[in-house]
Formats: sequence, C-alpha cells, structure tokens
Amino acid sequence: MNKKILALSTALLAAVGMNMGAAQADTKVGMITTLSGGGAGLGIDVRDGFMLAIKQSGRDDIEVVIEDDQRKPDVAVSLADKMVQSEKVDVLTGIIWSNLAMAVVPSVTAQGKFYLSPNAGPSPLAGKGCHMNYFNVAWQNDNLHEAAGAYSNDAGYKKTFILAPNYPAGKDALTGFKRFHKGEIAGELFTKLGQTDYAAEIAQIRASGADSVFFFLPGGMGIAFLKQYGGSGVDLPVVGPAFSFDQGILQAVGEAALGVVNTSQWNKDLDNETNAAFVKSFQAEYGRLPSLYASQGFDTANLLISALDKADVSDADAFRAALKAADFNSTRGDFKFGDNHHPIQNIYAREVIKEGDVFTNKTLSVALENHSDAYAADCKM
Amino acid sequence: MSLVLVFEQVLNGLQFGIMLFLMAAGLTLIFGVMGLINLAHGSLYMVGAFAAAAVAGATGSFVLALLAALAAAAMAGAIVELAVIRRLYDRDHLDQVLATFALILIFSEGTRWIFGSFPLFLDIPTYLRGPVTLPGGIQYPLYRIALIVIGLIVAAGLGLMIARTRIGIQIRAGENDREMIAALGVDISKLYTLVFALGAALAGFAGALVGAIQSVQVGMGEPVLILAFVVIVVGGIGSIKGALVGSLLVGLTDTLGGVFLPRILNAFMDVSSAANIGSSIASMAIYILMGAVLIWRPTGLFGARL
Amino acid sequence: MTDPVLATHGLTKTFGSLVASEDVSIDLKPGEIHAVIGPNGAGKTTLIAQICGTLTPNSGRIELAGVDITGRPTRARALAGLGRTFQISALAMEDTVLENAVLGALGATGNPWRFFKPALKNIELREVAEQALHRVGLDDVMSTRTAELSHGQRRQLEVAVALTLQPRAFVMDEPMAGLGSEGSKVLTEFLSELRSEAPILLVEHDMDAVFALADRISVLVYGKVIATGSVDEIKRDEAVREAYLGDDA
Amino acid sequence: MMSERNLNIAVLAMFIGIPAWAYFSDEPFTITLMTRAAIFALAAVGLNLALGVGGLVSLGHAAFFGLGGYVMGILAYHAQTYTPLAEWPFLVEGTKSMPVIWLASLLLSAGLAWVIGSLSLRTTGVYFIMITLAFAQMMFFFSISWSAYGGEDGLSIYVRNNFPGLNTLDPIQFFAICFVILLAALFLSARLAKSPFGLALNAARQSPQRVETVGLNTQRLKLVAFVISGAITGLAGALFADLNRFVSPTMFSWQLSGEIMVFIIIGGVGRLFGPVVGALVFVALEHFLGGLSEFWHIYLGLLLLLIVLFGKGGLIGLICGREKVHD
Repeated sequence: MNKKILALSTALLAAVGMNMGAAQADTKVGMITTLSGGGAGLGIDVRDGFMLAIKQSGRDDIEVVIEDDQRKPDVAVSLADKMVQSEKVDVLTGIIWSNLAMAVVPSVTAQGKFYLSPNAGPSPLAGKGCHMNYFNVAWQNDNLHEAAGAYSNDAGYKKTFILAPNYPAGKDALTGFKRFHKGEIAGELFTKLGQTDYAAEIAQIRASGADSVFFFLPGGMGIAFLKQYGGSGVDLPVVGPAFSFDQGILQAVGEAALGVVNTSQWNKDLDNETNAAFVKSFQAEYGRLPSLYASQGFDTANLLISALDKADVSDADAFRAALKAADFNSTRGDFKFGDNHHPIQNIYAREVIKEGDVFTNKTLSVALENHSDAYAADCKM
Repeated sequence: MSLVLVFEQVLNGLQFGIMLFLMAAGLTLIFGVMGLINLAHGSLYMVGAFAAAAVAGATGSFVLALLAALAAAAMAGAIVELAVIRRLYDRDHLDQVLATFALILIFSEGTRWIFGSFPLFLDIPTYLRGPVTLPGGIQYPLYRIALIVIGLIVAAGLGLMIARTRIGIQIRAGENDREMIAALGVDISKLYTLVFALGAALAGFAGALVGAIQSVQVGMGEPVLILAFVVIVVGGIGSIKGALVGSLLVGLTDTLGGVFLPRILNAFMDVSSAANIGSSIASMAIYILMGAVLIWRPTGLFGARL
Repeated sequence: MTDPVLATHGLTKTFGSLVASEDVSIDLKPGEIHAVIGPNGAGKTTLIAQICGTLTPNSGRIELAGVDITGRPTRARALAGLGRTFQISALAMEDTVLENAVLGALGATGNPWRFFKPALKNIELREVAEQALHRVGLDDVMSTRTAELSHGQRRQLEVAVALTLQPRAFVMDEPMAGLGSEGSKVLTEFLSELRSEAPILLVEHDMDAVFALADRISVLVYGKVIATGSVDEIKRDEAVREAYLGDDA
Repeated sequence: MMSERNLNIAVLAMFIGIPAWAYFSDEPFTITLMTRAAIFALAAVGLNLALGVGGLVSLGHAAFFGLGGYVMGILAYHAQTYTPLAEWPFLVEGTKSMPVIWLASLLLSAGLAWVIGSLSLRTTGVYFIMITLAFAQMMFFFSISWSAYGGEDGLSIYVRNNFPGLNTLDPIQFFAICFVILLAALFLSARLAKSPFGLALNAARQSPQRVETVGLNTQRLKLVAFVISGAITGLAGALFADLNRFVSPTMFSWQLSGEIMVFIIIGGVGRLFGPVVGALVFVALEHFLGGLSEFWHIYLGLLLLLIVLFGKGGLIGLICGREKVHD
C-alpha cells in the first residue's frame, strides 16, 4: 500500500513536471508527518486520507511534497525550513504531535504560509498564539476530553478517577475533563510519559472508591493500560478520548476495550453521504478501515480543495476567506470554523464493539453539540 | 492509606523488578563473560514480543508463543553474535556502544518493515485472566502473580545453572580469567555464542511475557533497556546476584516512588501541585538512586572492587 | 651521621590473612644506592607501592626528607621529591619520547593549567626534557613514537622521566629487567653516577648489578627484612644464605 | 592516500563552497542544512575533547546540549514576553542578544559539567558511560515534566535572537556566525590538544599511573577537560535552538547523546576534524537517505556498523591512513 501512495505522488509529481508551462497556477503543499518510528501509524493514516481526497478530486494542479519528521521536533523544524525555503510550498500540513506543531506552526505562519492542522491542536495556538493563516481541521486538544467530561455527566458518574501522562497535553486533558465534569474527582494522577506498567495506578483506582475512570494515554501507553486494567478485576466504567480506541490501535487492545465509551468528532458510522463514500473508498484503496486520523487527513485535503476552487493561494486574503468559509463536505457532517479558526462541531460518544473479527466503534450519542473551545476568547485576530 | 494498598504496591514493584531481572540478567552475563556492553539487548526483547504476537495470532496458543519468543530471540541473538558482536570483544567500550546502537536502528526499522507501523496484539491466555484474592482480601491479577513466579523460577534456574552445571563453571571461569578458560580447552567462541544467545532468549522471553499486558510495538525495547542498564549498574556489572537485587530495588523505587511521593508532598502543598511535582521527581527517582549508589560505591552494590 | 632522605618506619600491610609487609623499616641516605632484594613473593612490589602511594599501609610511617608522607597521594609524593620508575613501563605509548619527557618536566612545574601555547614550544619544559633524554642517551630517538622503542630504550626513558622531576630520591623497580648484558652495563654505569645527585632505592633481580652498585642491601623474605648491610656483610650473612642466596651461590 | 591536512582543507572548502553556491543559486535550505552540520560538528568537537583526548566515554552529552538550548529558550522567552527571569536576589531580565546567551550557556553548561563530572569521575569504564547517561536522563525527565517552560511541548521563540550588525534571520548570515564559532572551537581544540594541558590529558588517558607519578592530578585534568567539553557542547545547543527557533526535551534524549558520539566515530576518534566530517556526513545521509526510503534508518545503521567494524579511525582513517606523529 505504501508503494501505491508513492506511485500516486510520483504520478502527481510527473503531472506537475509536464505542466511546467502553467507552473504558476499550481499549488504546492508540504506535508510533514510521522512516517517512521513508534508513532508512524498516525502519520501514515493522515497521509493516506489526504492523498485519497486529492486523488478523488481529479486535480492535477496540486503537488504534495511528503516528508517524514521521525516524530522529532528538530527534524520537523528543519523540514519546515526546507518546505518554505527550498520547495517553496504555499500550504503546509501533516503534523501529528502537539509539540512538533508548536515547533513548526508559529514560524511558518509568521513567514506568510498557510498551515492546516490535520491532528494537533495545542491550546496556545487556539488562544493567545492564534494566527490568521493557521486553520485547525481536527480539534482543539481539549475538545475530546471536554466531551468525555460532558458524557460522564450524562452517564451519571459522580466520582471519577482521572489520569494522564505528566506532560502538557496530559495536563490539558485533565483540565479539559474537569472543565465539563460536574461530579467529584476521586483521584488525580500524572503518570510518566512512555510508562508501560500501570499496576500501581490501577491499585490506586481500586482503593479510591471511584465509580468511573477517565484516562488519556495515547499510543502504546493506552494499550498497556487497558490490557492491564482488563485483567485487574476492577470493573468500573472507563471513559477516554478516541485516541486509545481508534481503528489502528484497537486491534492491539483486543477484548479489553470492548464496551469502553470514548469521545470523537468522527466515526465510520456517522450518517452522511460523504462519510459513507469515504469509508468505502478508503477501504477499497488501502484495504483497511479508515481511522479518525485518516478522516482528518481526508477532511483537510477537501478543505484545501474547496478553498482552491474559490481563490488562488497567491491572493492570500481571498484564499484565507475561502478557507474560513469551510465550504466542503466533511466526513463529520456539519463543520465550520470559529473565529480562532478552530472547528465548531459535534463531538460524539461512541462505544467499542466487535464486528465479526474486527474491533470497531459504534456511535452512541452526541456528547457536546456544536462545540467550540475554551480559548477562542483569548484569540485576537 | 491502607496497608492493603501498600502491600499491593509492593507486589507491583516486585513484579516489575522481576521482569527487569530477566532483561538485566542477560545484559550482566554478557558483560561479565565477554566484557561487552550491548545496547541492542532491548531489540531482542522486542523480537521476542513480536515473535510471540505473531505465533499467538496464528495458533492461538500462548505457550507456543512463549516458545517462539525464546527461539526467535535466541536465534536473533546467535546470528547477531556470529555476524557482528564477536568482532567487538576486543574493542573498547566506545566501539561496542556505537555498533550496538547501529543494531538498534537496524532491528527497529527492520521490524517495522516486516510487521508494519501499528502495534500488534498479544493477549493473556484465558486461564491466566482475571484477578485472584490474596490473603487479606487483596484482589490481584493472576497473570502478574504468574509473572512473579515465572521470574523467580528463571532466577533460581539461572542461579543453579551457574553454580552447578558445566556450562555455569565455564561462565564463571570466563568471568574471572579469559586465558584460563581457553587453557582448559573450552571452545571459547562457542561459549560466547551460547551465552549471548542465552541472554537474548531471556530478553525475548521477558518481551513476550510483558508484551501480553503491554503494547507490542516498535521501540518498546529501549525504555526497558535503559532501566536494565540502571539495574546492572546499581547491582554491579557482571554479578547475577547484583542484577537480582538491583532489579528489585529499581522496580520498588519506581513503583513506590510514583505512588507515595505525591502523597508525601501532599502534606506540604495542594493536591494538584503535589501530583505534579511528585510525579516529576518520581520519574527521576531511579536515576537519582543510581547516581547515589555509584557515588557511594563506584562499582555498584555487588560489583568487583577496583 | 647524615639524616636519611627517605625512610620507612615499621610498615605493615596485610591482605586478609596474608602479611605482605611486616614491620619494614629501611632508610636511604644521601649519596647511596640501597638495594632491596628477595625471592619472588617476598613483598618487594608491595613495599614500593606503599612508598609511592598506590597502597596504604595498615600501620607504620613513610618519611621523605623528614616529612611524614604516609597519607599523601602519589602525586603529592612526586611533588615532594620522589622519582619513580616502573617495573612494567607505564609510558604514554602513542606519544613521542620527547613528549613523555616533557610530561615529566611539566609535572615538576606543578602547573598543567596552560591551555594555549604548545607544550613542545615551551623552551623551559623542552630544555629540562631534552637534557634528561640526553643524559640517558636517547637524543637520537626524541621524535620516535614510544611504542616503537626497544625494551631497553623504554627503561632508559623511564629513568629520564624520573630525572626531569629532579627528585630528592629515586625509587626504581627492576630497571635492569629485560635488558641485555650490554644494556645492563650502560645503565649500571649511569646509576652509579646518578647516586651523587640523589640516592636510589633499587629493587632489582639482577644480582651482578646489585653487587656492583649497592652501597647497602636489604633482604626481604616473606615481607620481613631479615638483614641489612654492605655487599660483603650480606654475602656472608648466614640467614640470607639460607633463605635466599643459598640456592644460587 | 590524501594527507590529513589536505582533507581538512577540503572539508573547510566544502563548508565555504556549498553555502556560497547555495546562496547564489537561491537554495536557502541547503544553507540551513550546512548550518545544522556546523552546529552538530561544534557539539561533537566538544565531546571529542572529553572522548578523544581524555578517553571519557560520555553517553550523556545531550545534558549539555539540551541545557544550552534551554538557556537560549528561557532567556529569549522572558525577553519576548517582557517578564523578568528572576526578581530575587536580584533582577534578571531575559535577553535576545546572542553574545549574552552564548556566554550564559557556556557558563551554565560548564557548571553542570562540573557537577556531573565530579560525581561521575569517581567511576570508570562502563560505569562512567552509564552514570553520564543517567544524569542526562534525569535532565530529560525533568524537562518533560517541568511545565513552566512548556514541558514536552517545548518552547518556541518566534524570531531568531540578535547579533549586533547582522541579520540573523538571513540563512547565510546565521550560517556564517555558526561557522565562525565552529572554526574558533576547532582552533582552540587544536591548540588545547598540543598545550601542556592537552599533553597531560592525553597521557592521563594512556597511562594514568604515569601522570600521577610525575605529580599531576589525573582526576582534576579529566574534570577540567569534561567541563570545557560540556561548555562547548552547551554552546552548540544554544545555537541549535536558535537555528530551529525552538527548544524541547528531545535535545536531552539519550538518542541525541548517541548521535553526537556517532558523528565522532564516523569521522574518526581523536582527530581534529573527525567531528566535522562525521556531522557533515550524517546530515547528508539524513537528507538524502531520508528522501529515498521510509526505512532509511536501516541503511544508516548498516553504514555505521560497517564503519565501526571495518573502518578503524573512521572516514578520516579510511582516507588518510594512520595518524602521523606530530612533531
């Protein structure tokens, strides 16, 4: 499947090459994402979703340059320099991780480039550090946690034990949860980043007298936590953001995840035409179910295409207005930007189920409707 | 805080320590016998976990998966020893660090190339699932108890092997005097391959056991590797007994530090900052432990005195 | 009677139950060569290690020019005027002969904290080093890598490095070991002259050299000094003949 | 075989020629890459003093690299937010002036190196490797969980710091700054290696016993070498943070310590230009192999392995043969 993508990009590159005469009409997009090392799965999904949308649009005037940031901030910065200085791209996108986004976004937007975030939404970029050329097509980092807080109110949880890794996104997660959760907090824990053994935490959960657990542990940490939680005999209901329950990772968690409620702005069963078509074509193209990240990549590309239909990138003001209008069919149904260029969208509660041999999610309810973020007021644009 | 919770946390620390021991034992043997510092030991841990996940996925048998992990890691270890490591014995530590650092790169990306970028699935077998009730009413996962027991059996077996068997005698001889063992007519290069494969098998075994309750993914070996290094440095390089004591010490420090530091700090400050600062210090606790031990005893607790 | 330059008083060193030095008291007077002999395992190396500071005695004192240096580290003893040569050459093998000698000269100044001007362009250091090399007859090989020297040349370099320190007393651990008869002869002559500059405590296996050079000899057996005296006295001593020379003589 | 001197000149010529070419053909990214190489080279020149001359295998030099980075990040952060860094015991303001930042990172890295060095030098061999690693790990975890300066997210500095009379945002001018600093460091370390101190340090690595017997304190020699080494690597960290206009805990990671070591090995241990050649080759590999395959780390690993196993003396050793006796 990787070969296919490579072939696709080469085809695009070739197409651009042949169109040299009309080069100024072409739009060059730089995608910096994680394609190697531990977090490569997310980057590959974003890339595949993005390239699928470009392919479906049938446009041959969009050139995408893809580079691997290895999940290292300094590499990402260096690649951003390359995109801006050497490739001379018009639009950048692709970064998965908040810390990499914080390293890259402020400097590229300051240089007059557009940045469309397909995944990370750190709070400074939504509030004081917002920028007119920065558009977040996924969520502000707190959103899914806030929805988890709202959902636990709906579910009637009164005393929740919360935990997250000891780093900024982890702290934001707990803050976000508490912002909406009305019940008591039975305990609050910060675990070590990259921690793989949660026996000590699970013992504390057991001893705390909580009636539910909220956790934010992205990647392998979440897999480890859930497997160990499943075997511990503690059977309190668990709520978390979608990251630990998404398509790519769910198969590795297995049975332990069944029945867990998680919050997401997207699910493959969301009832709209765009989504149905996306899920089908993604499966056909890559032979696997799309993930949250794939949908975000897909939406990001479609937003870009919709803006290109209306305005040329060289006319920055018009192009910006076209992006802001968000006049595209999102896989999430309704989608619009708030004043800080972050999404206003529904966030759903979904439940992990098993379909045949495959673990996947089923949408339960809307946890937060037309939800914006807590930082929009700080944004002076 | 209840005594039960303290007891449970001590069990957790023990279990973590025992798993570290499986890693550290191999490392310390390899260092003790061959004088080699092997950064790629974490990769063998990963190889074990991936082999186990692949075999468990194909056959559904956890026992087969464990055997596969042992075999795959031992084989990978033997191949690496024959192809690369044996050229490093008479090199300085610097070359060893660099060459095995290179091996990490090759192993990690090679594994990703074969198995893809997403974590693999490896689960506890049904007969080891769920909690058991210990005396005092403590609910504790059966699998973790199994881990402690298996780890102790391996530790005892290793101890016996080194104390009693012919190969153990050769290993001890090799630690003391490399020339003597050659003079005894032992085929030293065969012995080295064997010891390396044994260390690798232990690492792979640990990877498979732990992989069942954690995530089987590329790069899973390096955090454990660094912990294992801390263990053998604390215990004294080359000493199996040191590795055992060091493992338990590191396991307990890490687990109990993470649990109790925030609580202790809570006495002086509010919950949030106690949780914050407490866990910050806890994440450094084992390194502080290691620094303290080395300053007190520059060759570790059971290391040879210089 | 002149005061000794170097003296040990009742040195005792044990390793577990093994007594390596037992109440060893020897002294070194100005202008003399005092040889310490004894069979293998008699504790000669242990004695030197204590005098030079690599081992700490369990009890007893070591005095250099009347100052107690027992607890001091090796480098302080060097600065106080103890010049040592090693049994197994401990030279910087990758460096040139001259660089090794300059190192000695640098040590004598006590100030290595000079970071900018090249050491070999420092006239003072270089003069001291070259003079020492000249005295042991290594002028021709000054810019040779030490690893390329012959065994005997390395011995000479050992002595040269000790010379650069302009010590009050030399402690030489088997300087003749591995030298051919010609080499031994040259070195014997040289040491014989050297004694007027600073006395030499000489640990040596080569009996011909010892008998030719020593003003006094102490015989060490099982960590104990069993006799001290002139060459003739030692040759005649019954206990020595029995314990040691008996086999050879 | 090429003489080492000619090779060094060739390397310097590349460092001048490539950016000059890039400047005239409007390839600013190539200049950025060369800047990256120059900064990595500087970090490795620092480590090479401890490792090549002093024989101190430190697997924790990321501690200094990261500290230098954070010194830059924190000073510039306070300057850009107009908040004082400290009000007690006396007022300390942030700054955006490069020379001040450099001085601060040199001094603080030296201080940290003194602390780490005096504790670590109690040990030798593998223990030394591991304890230096442990100190760097401490810094790593501390920086991740210390939220005041961004924790794992790191700190972004939106505009590069100033150097009097230069426009540091212009890639070629910033490159020039870094290159001149690299040259200065190379010159200093060349002098240092031949100075009385260098002679004693060099001997201390080969035969500590000898150095003690001539009355010198080997531990102190090594400590001073470690401090100078840490300070230079710290300065490189400050420049690296300025290049990226960003600093994060990854600058403290053990992989980074490993990479700095890799530069030296690729180039050749103890060679004056070893770190420079190594950093240049590494950056080039990263750039070209990274474009070829997602799995480029495999090739990097294989190459490293080949160099360690068969290329004694690194690339310089391969090209120039054994080190010549210096007069």
